[in-house]
Amino acid sequence: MSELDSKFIKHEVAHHFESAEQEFDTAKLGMWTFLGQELLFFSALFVAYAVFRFLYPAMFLEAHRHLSVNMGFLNTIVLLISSFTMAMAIRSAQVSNKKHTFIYLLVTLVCAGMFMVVKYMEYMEKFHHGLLPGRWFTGEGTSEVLHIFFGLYFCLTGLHGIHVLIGMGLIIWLLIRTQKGEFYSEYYTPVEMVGLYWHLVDLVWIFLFPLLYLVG
Amino acid sequence: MSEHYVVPVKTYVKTLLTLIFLTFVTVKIAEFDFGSLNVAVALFVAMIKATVVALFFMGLKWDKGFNAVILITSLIFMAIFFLLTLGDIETRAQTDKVEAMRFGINSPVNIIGEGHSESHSKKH
Amino acid sequence: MNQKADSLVDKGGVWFSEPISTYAAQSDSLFYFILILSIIMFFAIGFVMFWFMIKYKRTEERPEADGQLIHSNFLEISWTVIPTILCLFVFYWGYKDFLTMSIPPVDAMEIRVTGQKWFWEFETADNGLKTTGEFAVPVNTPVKLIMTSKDVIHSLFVPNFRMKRDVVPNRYTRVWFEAEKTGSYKLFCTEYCGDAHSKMLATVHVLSDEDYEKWVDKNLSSDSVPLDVIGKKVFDVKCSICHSTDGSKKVGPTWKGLFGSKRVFEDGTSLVADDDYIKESINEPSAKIVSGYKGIPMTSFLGSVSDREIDGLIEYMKTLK
Amino acid sequence: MEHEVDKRSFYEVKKGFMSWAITLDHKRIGIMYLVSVLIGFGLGGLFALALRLELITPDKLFMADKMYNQSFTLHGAIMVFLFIIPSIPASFGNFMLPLMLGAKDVAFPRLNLASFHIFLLGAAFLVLSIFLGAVDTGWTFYAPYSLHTDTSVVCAVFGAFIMGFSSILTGVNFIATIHSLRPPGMTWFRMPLFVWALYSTSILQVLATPVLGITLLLLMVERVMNIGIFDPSLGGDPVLFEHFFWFYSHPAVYIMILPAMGVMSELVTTFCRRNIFGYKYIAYSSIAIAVISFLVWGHHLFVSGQSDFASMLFSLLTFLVAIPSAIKIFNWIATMYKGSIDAKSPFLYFVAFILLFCIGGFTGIVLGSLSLDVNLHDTYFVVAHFHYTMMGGVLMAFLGAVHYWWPKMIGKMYNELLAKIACFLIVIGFNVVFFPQFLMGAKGMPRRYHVYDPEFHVYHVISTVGSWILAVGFIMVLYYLIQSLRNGEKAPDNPWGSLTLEWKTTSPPILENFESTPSVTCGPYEYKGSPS
Ligand code: HEA
Ligand code: HEA
Ligand code: HEC
Ligand code: CUA
Ligand SMILES: [Cu+2]
Repeated sequence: MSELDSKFIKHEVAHHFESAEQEFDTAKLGMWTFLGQELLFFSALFVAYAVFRFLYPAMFLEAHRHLSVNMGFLNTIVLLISSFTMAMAIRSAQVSNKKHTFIYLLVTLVCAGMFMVVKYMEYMEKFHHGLLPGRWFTGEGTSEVLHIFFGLYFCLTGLHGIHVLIGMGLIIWLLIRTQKGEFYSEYYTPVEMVGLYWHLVDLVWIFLFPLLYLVG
Repeated sequence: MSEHYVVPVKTYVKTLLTLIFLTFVTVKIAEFDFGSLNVAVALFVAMIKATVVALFFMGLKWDKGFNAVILITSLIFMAIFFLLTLGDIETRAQTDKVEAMRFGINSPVNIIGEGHSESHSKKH
Repeated sequence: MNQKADSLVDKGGVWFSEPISTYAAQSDSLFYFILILSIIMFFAIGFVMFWFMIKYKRTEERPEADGQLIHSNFLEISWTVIPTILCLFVFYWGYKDFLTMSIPPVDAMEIRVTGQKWFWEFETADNGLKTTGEFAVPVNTPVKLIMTSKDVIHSLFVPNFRMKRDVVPNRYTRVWFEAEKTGSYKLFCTEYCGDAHSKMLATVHVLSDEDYEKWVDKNLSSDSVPLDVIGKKVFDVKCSICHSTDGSKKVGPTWKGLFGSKRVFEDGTSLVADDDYIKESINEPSAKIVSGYKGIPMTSFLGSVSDREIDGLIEYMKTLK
Repeated sequence: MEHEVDKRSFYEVKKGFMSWAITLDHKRIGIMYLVSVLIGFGLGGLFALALRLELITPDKLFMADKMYNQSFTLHGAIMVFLFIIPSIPASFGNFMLPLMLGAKDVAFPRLNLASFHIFLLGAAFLVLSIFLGAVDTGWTFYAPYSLHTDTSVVCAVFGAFIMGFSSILTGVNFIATIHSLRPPGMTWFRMPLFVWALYSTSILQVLATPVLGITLLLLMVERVMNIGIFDPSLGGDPVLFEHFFWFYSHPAVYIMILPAMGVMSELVTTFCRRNIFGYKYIAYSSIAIAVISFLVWGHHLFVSGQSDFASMLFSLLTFLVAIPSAIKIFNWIATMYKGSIDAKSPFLYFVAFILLFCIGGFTGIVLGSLSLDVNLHDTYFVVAHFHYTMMGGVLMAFLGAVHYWWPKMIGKMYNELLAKIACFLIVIGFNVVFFPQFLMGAKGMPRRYHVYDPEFHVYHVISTVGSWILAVGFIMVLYYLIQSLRNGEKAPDNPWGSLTLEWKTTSPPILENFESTPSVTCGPYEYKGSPS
């Protein structure tokens, strides 16, 4: 520990916890509970998706052809990689490797940025074809209710995109704290928490990709 | 704190490769037409991927059991939400659908083939 | 046929209005069954509770409990199982009656119902008779209502028939009834639908077969009526909720002095109200929105007010100087 | 404990506005919640008085149609979102949970403060919407009406959306606290039943509230951008909105009642000096209610155009949720057996709860029966049902909790005689307001009616008069509580002789809650003579 002391800022356990272990487990439990909440948050949109799919199957078939599988695929891969680097960042913090923690977090951030850029390009493409959300929709199709698919598409990917943005904010916060040397083998709770959050964002995308882009 | 299990890098790499592989699989599979099973197949692959992420990246495999319980509980309630809502939608009076054709939906979609400007219904 | 509707309060018991439809009395009996059970249980619980409060009152001599019974499997099981059985029984009964209420007999007479802010329109399928705010059915005949809404959700409720169903835009919902007694019955809108929700009322006339024939004849032959009378009639049932004829402002502008006057619109333009403008205001109300009425556009009456009725309305407006 | 424990009460340790606004102490946060929900109740109550006054005549008295509609909407929305949902869990839960467990604080004190601030922010939006053209959609915000009305739906809905997060975060916090912060010896089955109730409430808050969040979000998006999910004129399905809304709002009624039931368990044991009858049954039935409550939302949709099959399923499940409530009621009554019963004012609220909640519950059974709900849906019968459960149930428990824990939280006693009189007034006034509503509802008086058929006049007049009795009752409560605040007699540490841990510290508690972490060796209610 003495060798670590010089490099890292020692973490103080909050007064209402007995030990760092208890503090860590509690935080993790809380985070998982929060993730449970996130799942139900997204679930209503998925239910809406299922309902309209059931009501208008032909429209869904038509609509998903407007989406670019390549871009979706690219984004899936980018997110998977970012999940991997995130896991590696946590691992590096666990073994008190400050430099690696920082690099892996940075790569994760870059991946997230890439994801958003691709998303931006996709959105622009949609806008170009008049496939805007709701009110501004001027797309062409054979189904009367085509706009509903895009309504759902923008809600689902939009909400997911907002989660990615929040995640990017959190990662930047982690980067700063890593730089200060706050995370080491005895204390890396925030990295672990953001990691869990980040994987959840990935998880949601794992479902979005086939549902929106692949099956119609 | 030091007793936390440090996952070997190899495990993470393998996980990533599996996930990328499964992504390919799901794209390829989507090219075949299984009829009504399309969604089921896609969801099945997605489910495997999700399990892999949860177990390895999120570390549930090595974690306190209760965290998995939380996850499963949320999934169960999601399932309830799906099943009961769809239980209504799918069993509504069958007549609805036929009769619904009679309503002029005030849609912003340009119907291809009917000439563009006329069919462009009024903006709300 | 302007007879007064039957009272809901004076007739029938303490709880419900007089049951008129075939399934009404049957469904009430379930209520009375639950009511009796509830009263028994309520007083049993209340009695035991007060009895304990008196018997085991804390006193100087008796500051602590006499005994600490904390467990009895027998009790736990009995007060789990007995309510469960009762509940399942009640569920089954309610479900059975509900099926009767929701599945119309195949030979039922059809009436199409349209709900719109804030009035009801009825059209009898057999003879094309269209009425607003009231409709008639022959007694002892099953009648099926096929309902839809033009704007928001409404709900059609006739207490005497124990009949209610939401009227949903872009969908058809249906209910049926068979009235067993002639008379006029109140119909309410019970799904909140905006400002005049509480005024969205109608009357159901249950008539003997001859009276029904007469009613149909009388209402079908409205062609010979003068235009402004038709206009007044339409106004009373469809427009008077939002428009006044005395100059006061309701949801929409008053009609007093409207015809021929200069109208100013939200977008700054203006014109003089002529026949074409009135027609457009009825069929495409949001085309020109009168200054000061942004955000509460009138719902379109396209298709629900015939051309002849529009002529009538215009003639009627001309009389409102 | 190495460090010196500060023996002053948590009020005295720090003073001034900032010491409250940014405090991390769960007790102060609890008190702040208490004050906020009381203001919420007062506001909602004023709307109630106004709308009751308007209904004293069958025609318009002093409100226009729209204004009446705005009044009941705001009454409902404020009572639900500002008062009843946060009432017991956020105020008493926050204050008591760590004390009852023997912990120093909740698991995440900063998150706790954040939830309070989020709550205030949401409340601010809701209140702001009153001035921007108050909503007139009913507290249920049903589409498509809410999509087209010109009132400030977006602002109000946004407020409710934000408050949802406050509720979720409180739930997360409580779950983590109960799991991790129990001191040695405090096993699951040694926890007070109030804690069990909070635990099951938290499950509901965490799993149901997000769906409200997304529903309201979709409503806003639909309103601003017309994406066509709920709007029928664009091909959407308005009944889907109802599904979404009730998926949250039915569990929400149990978010309200479960903590209330928890309070009941505390009251009955304390004032009967009795160990609880059927501890495990009560504890598990809380969890059972929480779980089953997710399965019954469709009973609000029996006549909405939901399929008959779904209605059947939901009706069946609705009946199942009554069973755990029954178990609780019977166990409490059995707890009184051979007790040493002291009918102090908190206990009077216990009695009121049992009686009124039974009526509310039995009428719930009536409404859950498919064929009867067809007739009774959206009539005053439903209004009476939910006031009997929410007011007769939750509010009575809330008042019981206020009177029970007042000495602990404030450190002063209140005037017991006035408290008893007020309790009687409230119970009587309550029944005068709401019992006639059962009768007129069954006769066919629809709810949300501004002008009504003169036939129903008598019932409405009685109901309105009752609301004045209620108002007098509440003003009395307000009066003697303020009086107690200013010059009440100092409260002893344990005025009721209760055994749960919160009474083992000083009144009001010290900043660190306990001078040393209490060790727990037996169940929470082992009064004299308990079998060990
Ligand atoms: C705290 C709030 C609360 C609680 C606890 C309840 C409890 C119950 N509610 Fe209620 N309800 C509301 C608040 C609440 N409700 C609100 C706010 C609305 C309307 C919202 C709106 O539309 O604006 C509503 C509406 C509502 C409806 C829809 C009515 C309609 O709009 O058509 C239904 C229908 O099934 C219903 C049923 C029930 C049932 C079965 C219970 C059960 O949980 C009751 C269980 C309790 C008991 C049964 C009593 C105790 C038991 C015994 C003493 C044992 C013996 C009992 C038997 C053998 C049965 N409620
Ligand atoms: C917790 C929930 C709760 C509570 C406690 C109450 C309390 C009351 N409610 Fe209501 N109510 C609802 C929840 C609640 N309500 C809901 C959800 C609806 C449905 C809305 C909708 O349809 O959308 C409704 C609807 C509703 C209606 C139906 C309206 C309609 O359908 O047209 C009526 C009518 O009588 C009514 C009356 C009352 C009365 C008289 C009280 C009384 O008990 C009120 C007593 C309170 C007081 C008398 C205030 C006393 C306080 C002071 C005087 C202090 C004042 C000052 C400050 C500190 C600021 N309520
Ligand atoms: C839902 C309430 C409502 C009903 C019912 C209603 N109107 Fe209107 N009406 C309005 C409102 C609001 C306006 C003003 C906004 C606008 O011009 O669209 C208006 C405007 C008008 C105007 C233009 C008035 C002017 O000042 O220039 C005419 C004409 C009119 N309505 C006719 C009718 C007729 C005929 C009916 C019945 C068949 C009817 N309205 C029913 C709400 C209503
Ligand atoms: Cu139409 Cu209420
Ligand atoms: Cu409910």
